[in-house]
Amino acid sequence: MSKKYLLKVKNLSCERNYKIIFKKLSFILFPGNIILVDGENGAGKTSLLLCVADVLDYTGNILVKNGIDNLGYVGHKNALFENETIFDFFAFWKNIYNYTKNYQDVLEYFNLIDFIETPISLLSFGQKKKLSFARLIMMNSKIWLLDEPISGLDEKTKQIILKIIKKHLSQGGGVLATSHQNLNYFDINKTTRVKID
Amino acid sequence: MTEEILKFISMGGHSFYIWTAYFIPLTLIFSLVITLRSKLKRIKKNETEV
Amino acid sequence: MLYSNKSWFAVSFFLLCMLIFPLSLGSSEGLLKKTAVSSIWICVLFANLISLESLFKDDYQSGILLQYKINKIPFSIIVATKLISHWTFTGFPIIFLSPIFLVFLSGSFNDIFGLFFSLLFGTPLFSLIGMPIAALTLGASTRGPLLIFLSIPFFLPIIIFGVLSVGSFNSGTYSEYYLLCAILSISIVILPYITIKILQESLK
Amino acid sequence: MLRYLHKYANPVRFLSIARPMRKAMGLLSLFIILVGLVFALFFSPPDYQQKETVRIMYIHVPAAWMSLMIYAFISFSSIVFLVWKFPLFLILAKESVTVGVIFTFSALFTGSLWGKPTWGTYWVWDARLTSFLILFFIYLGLKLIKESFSHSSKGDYAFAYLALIGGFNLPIIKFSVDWWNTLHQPASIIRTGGVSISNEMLIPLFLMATGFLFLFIYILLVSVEINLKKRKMGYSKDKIIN
Repeated sequence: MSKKYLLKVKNLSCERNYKIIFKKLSFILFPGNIILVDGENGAGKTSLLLCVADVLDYTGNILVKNGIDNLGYVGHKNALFENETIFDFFAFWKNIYNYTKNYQDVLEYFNLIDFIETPISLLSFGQKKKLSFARLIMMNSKIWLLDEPISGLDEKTKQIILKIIKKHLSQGGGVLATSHQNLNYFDINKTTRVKID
Repeated sequence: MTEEILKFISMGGHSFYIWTAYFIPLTLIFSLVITLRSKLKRIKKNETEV
Repeated sequence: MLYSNKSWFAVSFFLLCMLIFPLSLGSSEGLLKKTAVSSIWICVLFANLISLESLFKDDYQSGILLQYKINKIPFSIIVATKLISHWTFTGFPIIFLSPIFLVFLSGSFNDIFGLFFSLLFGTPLFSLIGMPIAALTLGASTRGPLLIFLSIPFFLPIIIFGVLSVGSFNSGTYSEYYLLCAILSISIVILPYITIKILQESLK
Repeated sequence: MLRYLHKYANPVRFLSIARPMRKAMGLLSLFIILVGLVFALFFSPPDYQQKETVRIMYIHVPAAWMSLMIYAFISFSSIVFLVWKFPLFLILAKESVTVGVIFTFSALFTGSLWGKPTWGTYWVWDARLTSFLILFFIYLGLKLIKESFSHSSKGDYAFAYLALIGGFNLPIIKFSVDWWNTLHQPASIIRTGGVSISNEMLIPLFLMATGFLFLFIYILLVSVEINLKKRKMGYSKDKIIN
């Protein structure tokens, strides 16, 4: 296993609300690979992502490849300021991530160019999801943590987001995703499944 | 004898203040004790059943 | 950006509260003159209570706070920004509006400077003390009433010293101002730190 | 020291010590309070100034002491919990709140009952009563925050931090209320300060105070035992029994 890993998780255990959520999980994320976290509702899939993101307390080792200091995260909550326009959104996060390129391409890719002056509270669920992915692209991180990335979306939006994920993988990025739907869209050889029970 | 008891109860004319001052706090604290004890008993019973 | 456009709500609420006092106490000038300073301080309290509720709520509920945490944006910056924006939108306008209200409530003009300085030291304290309590109640059921209930006892010393300081300003003793400054300087060191701790805990 | 604490901060170990201690404390406190009541009502002499109403003091003063002591205890345990993360200390702090509310209420209630024959009114805005009223509200706030996070560790931290801030704030409140009172003191009320307490009065006072202290320890031990058992059952059976 001397290959270069992006993320190495060893004997990860997590306790939340004085209950053990999962015990001794181990997996390794290689560049270009995707790890799918399976498990029933309430099994602790989100908790796993939050442990990796260093939000929750955990025991065990989480090693992130040197040089990666930022993890991308898209969660259940879209983390958007509801009373701002898309323009404000981009202006704000552009500064935070030092994104120097023009964000028009991103907007065009997500079909959001017509809505640039629309308040975010008026957008649909799919559009909000697309916005969180747009932030992910601006962030330019190697590792993405995706919590139910495509659940509840229509077919068209789903394809757009899957395409983005595939592009990220092809560029040598890694994805850690949870889903209670079967995500069979990825190369079997590059997919690892982790089961939480 | 009864006069003495009545005199004791009247507390020099301040019977209302003194007896309520003793009665209410003690009732409160001991009712807490009793509820806690019954809770503990119920839990112990449940525990043995399990 | 970090503060929503509901921010002017607190000041307008402050103005609205002003109405209550003449209408409930009667418009007799003697009584209003006596209670003018206390009324203004009560209105400051109300304005702060109203604005506390939305201090961290949107960030917490929409998940932005979590996003900040994952993106390793230091919470000290967030707390500092929140503190400054909260004070600029509730404390700062009130300081400059209060002399006008002293006129409305037929208070004496001698109190203007005393009131100005007491509000200058008092309103940052309101924001500072409110912050950890607003952070504490994130995620609680029935948050609004809980927040008000918890924060009023903590605001009491500030109101006491604030109201008393106005009286002592005229007599030339400034002891309450020194006390307010002392509390302010201690709070500004400790409370933001505690708020950061609580916010990090609230995400778990 | 820390290792020693660790050993006894373990809930299971705690229970093995707590159970015999609880029984002893229960009996002891009941006995002492009964003896104290006998002394307070029969053997202690009436005060030459306050007459029989001085007997209210034997409830009022111990209750006031207890409510302050319990608050100090809550703050201390919360700090220990926040620093060393011993869950036992959090349970101790949380379970003391209800007792604290009752003692504070008792102190206020008996205080105002004592005030009526002595001062002529049930309530006076004097420094001690006012700061106790604020203490009562802080206790209620702790109780509210304890109950508004259901079964979540988030609420535990909220509780501990509130107790911590409250602990630091309490002296400031006390100081500010004293300050306020010296400036606003109405002249008509003369406090009966500096009453020399005779030995006969000291005995029931002391007895009631120790009785209340033991009673507090007893109640704390019972409620901690309930709490720990509930948790244990919550783990194994995944259901919560009220």
